[in-house]
Amino acid sequence: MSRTMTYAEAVREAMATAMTNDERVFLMGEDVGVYGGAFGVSNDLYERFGTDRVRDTTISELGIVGMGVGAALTGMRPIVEIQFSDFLCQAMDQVVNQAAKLHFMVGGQAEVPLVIRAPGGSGTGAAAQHSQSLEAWFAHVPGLKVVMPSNATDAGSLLLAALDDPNPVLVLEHKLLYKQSFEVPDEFPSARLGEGRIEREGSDLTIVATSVEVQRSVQAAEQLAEQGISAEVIDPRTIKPLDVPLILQSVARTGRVLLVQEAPKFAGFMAEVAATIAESEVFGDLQAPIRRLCGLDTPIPYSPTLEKASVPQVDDIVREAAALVGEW
Amino acid sequence: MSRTMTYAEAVREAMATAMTNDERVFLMGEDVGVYGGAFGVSNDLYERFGTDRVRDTTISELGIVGMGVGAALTGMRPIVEIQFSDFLCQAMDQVVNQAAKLHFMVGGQAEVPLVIRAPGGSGTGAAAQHSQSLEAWFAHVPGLKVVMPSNATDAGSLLLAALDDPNPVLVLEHKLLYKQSFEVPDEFPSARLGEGRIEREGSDLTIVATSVEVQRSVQAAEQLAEQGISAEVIDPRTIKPLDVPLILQSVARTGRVLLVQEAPKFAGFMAEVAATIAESEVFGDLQAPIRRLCGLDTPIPYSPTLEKASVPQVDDIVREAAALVGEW
Amino acid sequence: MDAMDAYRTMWRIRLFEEAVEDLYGRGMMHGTMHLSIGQEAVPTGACAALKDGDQITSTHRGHGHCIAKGADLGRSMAELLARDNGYCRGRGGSMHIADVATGNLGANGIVAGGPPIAAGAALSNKLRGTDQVCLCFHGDGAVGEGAWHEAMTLASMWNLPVVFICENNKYGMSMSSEKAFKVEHMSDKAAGYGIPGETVDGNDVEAVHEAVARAVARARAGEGPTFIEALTYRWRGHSKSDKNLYRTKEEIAQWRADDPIAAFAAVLHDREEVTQEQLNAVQDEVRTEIREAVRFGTQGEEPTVEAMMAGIYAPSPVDPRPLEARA
Amino acid sequence: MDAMDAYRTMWRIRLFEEAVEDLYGRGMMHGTMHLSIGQEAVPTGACAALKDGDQITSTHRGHGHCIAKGADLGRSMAELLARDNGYCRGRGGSMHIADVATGNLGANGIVAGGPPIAAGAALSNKLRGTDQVCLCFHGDGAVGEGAWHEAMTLASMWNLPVVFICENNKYGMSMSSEKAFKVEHMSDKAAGYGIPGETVDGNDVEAVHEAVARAVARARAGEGPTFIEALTYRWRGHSKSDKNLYRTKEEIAQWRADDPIAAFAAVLHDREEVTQEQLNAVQDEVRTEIREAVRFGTQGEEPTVEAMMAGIYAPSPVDPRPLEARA
Ligand SMILES: Cc1ncc(C[n+]2csc(CCOP(=O)(O)OP(=O)(O)O)c2C)c(N)n1
Ligand SMILES: Cc1ncc(C[n+]2csc(CCOP(=O)(O)OP(=O)(O)O)c2C)c(N)n1
Ligand SMILES: [Mg+2]
Ligand SMILES: [Mg+2]
Repeated sequence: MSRTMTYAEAVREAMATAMTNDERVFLMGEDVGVYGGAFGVSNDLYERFGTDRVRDTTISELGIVGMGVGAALTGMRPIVEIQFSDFLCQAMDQVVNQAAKLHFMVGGQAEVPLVIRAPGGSGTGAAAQHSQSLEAWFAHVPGLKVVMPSNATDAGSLLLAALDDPNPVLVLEHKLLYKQSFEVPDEFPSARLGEGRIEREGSDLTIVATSVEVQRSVQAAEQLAEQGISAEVIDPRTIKPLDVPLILQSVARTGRVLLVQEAPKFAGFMAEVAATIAESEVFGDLQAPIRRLCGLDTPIPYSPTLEKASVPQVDDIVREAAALVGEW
Repeated sequence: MSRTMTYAEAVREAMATAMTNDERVFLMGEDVGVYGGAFGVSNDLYERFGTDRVRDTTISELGIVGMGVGAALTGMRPIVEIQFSDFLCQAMDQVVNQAAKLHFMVGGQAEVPLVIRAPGGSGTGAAAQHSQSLEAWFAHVPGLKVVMPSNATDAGSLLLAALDDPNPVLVLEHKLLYKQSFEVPDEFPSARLGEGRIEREGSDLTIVATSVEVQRSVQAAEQLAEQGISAEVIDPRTIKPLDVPLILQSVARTGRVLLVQEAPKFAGFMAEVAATIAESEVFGDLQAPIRRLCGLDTPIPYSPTLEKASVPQVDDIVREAAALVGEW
Repeated sequence: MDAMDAYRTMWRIRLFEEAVEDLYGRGMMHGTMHLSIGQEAVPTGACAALKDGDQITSTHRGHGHCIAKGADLGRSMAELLARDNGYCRGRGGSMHIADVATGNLGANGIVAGGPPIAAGAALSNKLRGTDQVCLCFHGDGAVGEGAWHEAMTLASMWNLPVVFICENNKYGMSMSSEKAFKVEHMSDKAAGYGIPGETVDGNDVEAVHEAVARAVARARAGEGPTFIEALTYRWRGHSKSDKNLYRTKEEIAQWRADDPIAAFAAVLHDREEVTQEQLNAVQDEVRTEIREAVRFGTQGEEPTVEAMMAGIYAPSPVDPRPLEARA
Repeated sequence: MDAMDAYRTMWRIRLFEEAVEDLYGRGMMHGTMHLSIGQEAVPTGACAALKDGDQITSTHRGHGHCIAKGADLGRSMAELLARDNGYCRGRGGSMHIADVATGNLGANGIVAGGPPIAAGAALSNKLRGTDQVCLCFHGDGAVGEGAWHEAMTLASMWNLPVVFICENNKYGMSMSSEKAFKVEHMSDKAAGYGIPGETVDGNDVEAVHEAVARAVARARAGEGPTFIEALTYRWRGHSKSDKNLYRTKEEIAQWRADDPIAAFAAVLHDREEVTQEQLNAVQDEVRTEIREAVRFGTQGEEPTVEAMMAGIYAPSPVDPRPLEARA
């Protein structure tokens, strides 16, 4: 059985399920209460669970992530919502220097089961301070796990998995996906952080894509199929830990790989995927250089024309994939 | 003519030169005045230039970087010292969302000639919150330039180049280098941000290394020479912009490349270097997979034994380089 | 403060934003939108206390600050319409409008992004030995941010020429500032920083002006920062996503009845003997200006990717040389 | 507060740190070192106001907090000696000692890293419906950080069971708090958050205890946070790199004359009629304990890289499966 729901509804349902099943779970963030969250994700949760468990905070990202750390250390399972992932900049100390390292620094005496949810990405005309894709930073922080759901089912499943994990997990949602509808099974299937998924099978090249670029890649793969090119699309789902075996196995099979992300190219997450492939045993199977298709190395501009041109669109993926297969 | 000075002295001299030549330059940071800075870098500067131009601040990293932005926007050339680069976490919003993007966001109406100096790196037993190497984050931010001096001459030259640049430049110094003495020319030679240097020539493999790993790589190269292996060592000096031509030219020549950084491997800066090589025209010249030798994917531990084991040492570089040359 | 100038400025802000609202409604503008309709008296009274060369920092709700500081309406509108002839060449939009030449250091999409920058501009004024003053607009919600606290602390420690103006419109998005901050007046917070604090009726343009003028004079005289709370109200929702569930219709109606423009018109009429015709004429002239601004904006060129990519860094005096050219 | 227990605790802190200083001096300990010698009355008096299950958060200058909250001296010393039998298995060192089981949520290398965590623990106490209280130690310098402000704001808004104790030792590294913060007493800042503030003689263990006990009682009764400033002084430099250029010899001498341990010994002797022999015996017993702690530490194993790498993440209930095992 399946049903239709938006990505935002899936996140909300997963939060509701977790709060129903586990009294340690609560949600805290700016305007998550009566306002329903800047993107309506929490919506009516405060009515269902009360203002103790759905807590409106002041505009204090560092403070609220820190409070999440303190609550997690002492027996709770907080979900902290950061209104735009750009504002993680405000909270970096608590995310990186505290949450991520505490279990390690105290020699394993404590756990920090903290889930931070934050929407990233461009496409809404929100300009340079409200549109970043910052996943690469967090992937570089030992002690964190980082999740990037690309559809409603994953938004639910991965959030539940994050809440089951005793480590701090950053869930990077995508603004453009929130209102999009997806087919979703009646119950969110259980997920494992660190397992990716072959989103679409193919044999001529492997496309590894994250977040909103997954569906763009699938759409591109459909167009490529019309040109007689068979593209496999992989969604890592969690970028830390990364499902390296899944990627390598696919690349070994196809011999070509295109890496697609929305974030600027330079020192972005796909550099890690490229490097992992380049230093692996499948290096010898490559029939063409590894190719990245990423956002331009620019802050996200306001103009809709410029904004669209700044991040990979379906046509760009088609063009790059075709070139890659044509090459060598 | 040359002379001997420590890395810290070189930074100090460059600051003094800039302050003498340009009244817009001033220094601001925690304990940079009478205390002389946590690492003694500013030492007696406050006596020479007065407390107006060598300003002790409260412990407020976000505030002082923001003040640097405001001062830079209005005609000054501030140098902001962050006591340990780990505390850039506190200042991320002003570094990333303000300083880096302002010139862009206002359509070129303004410039932000702000220099931020911050020591990174491990090796002093300062543990997980005082030992990070966070360069990969900043390399990923369009609008920033990022400099990593690996010796005293560069510490001086690159700082002066940073102060001449109309863009925000982050200078990541290294704690272990501060007290180390180097041969330095009488005047700091002028440097260009974006030009790397071949630190040592060689023909069997290329080692690209940053910061403290440059000298470790040179030492390793000397040991390798005794084994009959000729290693070229490249120091990019600035990692953003990166001197891609210099690296590719070397790799095309040697056919093998080892990338060495202190930061944890996963999603670190050397992933970008690996990816750049893997997608370039020299891909076909590679005689072995690209290899990275990086810090372990762990927060830096306190124990000196563990700490040393967490980041690449000379022996590790020798071992990896030899294996790389032996391979295939 | 020239009263008729102030009156005109308030209408410029009001009608500019009504035009913006209309353009959004008709799908001709995109992105997000934070309107300050109802709050016009604050930027108008405050900026009238500045002289040329003085600076401001602004917020996400910044059209009023921008206009009051003297921004060109056409280039502002063009920016919101994402055109190359806009202040930011279409790169910034509403949340990043700046007019650096006239001392408007910019709106800011980050809550409390401005206060440290304002303190830094003030430090620069002091170091450069000018008598410039920087005026820092921020919301009540911004007081929750660490950045605000650090800016207040540093500005007070160094006695900097900066005036913090808290536009207390009772809410930071949906959070009631009364519930969030356990003080009777936001200005009570000033004492904790050892600086003067004052609360004024933010819908009374003359009261705002007087308080800010005093604070600016203090700052110019080297006596350091002041914190001013201006009580006002935003008539519209926080942004387009706002369903106004956190406040009552009655509250909104009550504040709308206290229209700062109508109130000032009454003062001008009753005290200054300005005729209704004169008042109407201002409104009509501004309406024409706004129409002209929209025309200027809609006639602007689309920005190009090439120019954008060339605009990320300011040109350096020296660039890296090609390999061949190196020693 | 049991007076003799408190007296013993103060000696434990003093002698522990003297031993640490000695070990560093002899090159047997590495890293950095922040000693709280001279400040012993604050953690001692404060922690004596807590009961089992109550929590603390500590700072970079945290040995005293740790010991006063009941940490084992041997495991603490072993940690500073970077041994596997230390509290953090040699991974954390002085700046990260924690004893989570007893409610010591940890020292913190980040100035003002603790206050938000303390507020979060207090929120957790409230949500879990316990009567636990969290005590947040921080320095005067920490008040400059935005993190402190945000923690104060949120704790006050939600009326959380947390007590902030500002150990005002007059300096944040070299920055004079008198110069930095333009208030007569740091506790004057509390009013800006709508919570009670109080300044006590931080060298008087009984005064500290009484003030903290009142604040803890308030917190336990659901009446919210309190801010307490304890005036004290660190005899040693900030850390090893300190040349003490920012303060005078006279000032140091004057404060050393106000030794909190000697003062309390006098009180015990004069008021409680404790004999000099009894007082000496405490000191001797503690000296033995410390010697034992050093022995415990030096006999610890070296930590291993394997165990370290296995200790970065807590074990997940489910791990990713090998490819073959997937559906
Ligand atoms: C650091 C940061 N956190 C959150 C937001 C989202 N946000 C934008 S405006 C706003 C409310 C601001 O309230 P206030 O300062 O009172 O200004 P007002 O909107 O009332 O003018 C919020 C939460 C942001 N832009 N930046
Ligand atoms: C965020 C941050 N900034 C700066 C430092 C460096 N630092 C460590 S302790 C200290 C002074 C702290 O002063 P205070 O809070 O008064 O505590 P005290 O050392 O006097 O006990 C500084 C600047 C740090 N550890 N963390
Ligand atoms: Mg507001
Ligand atoms: Mg202090």
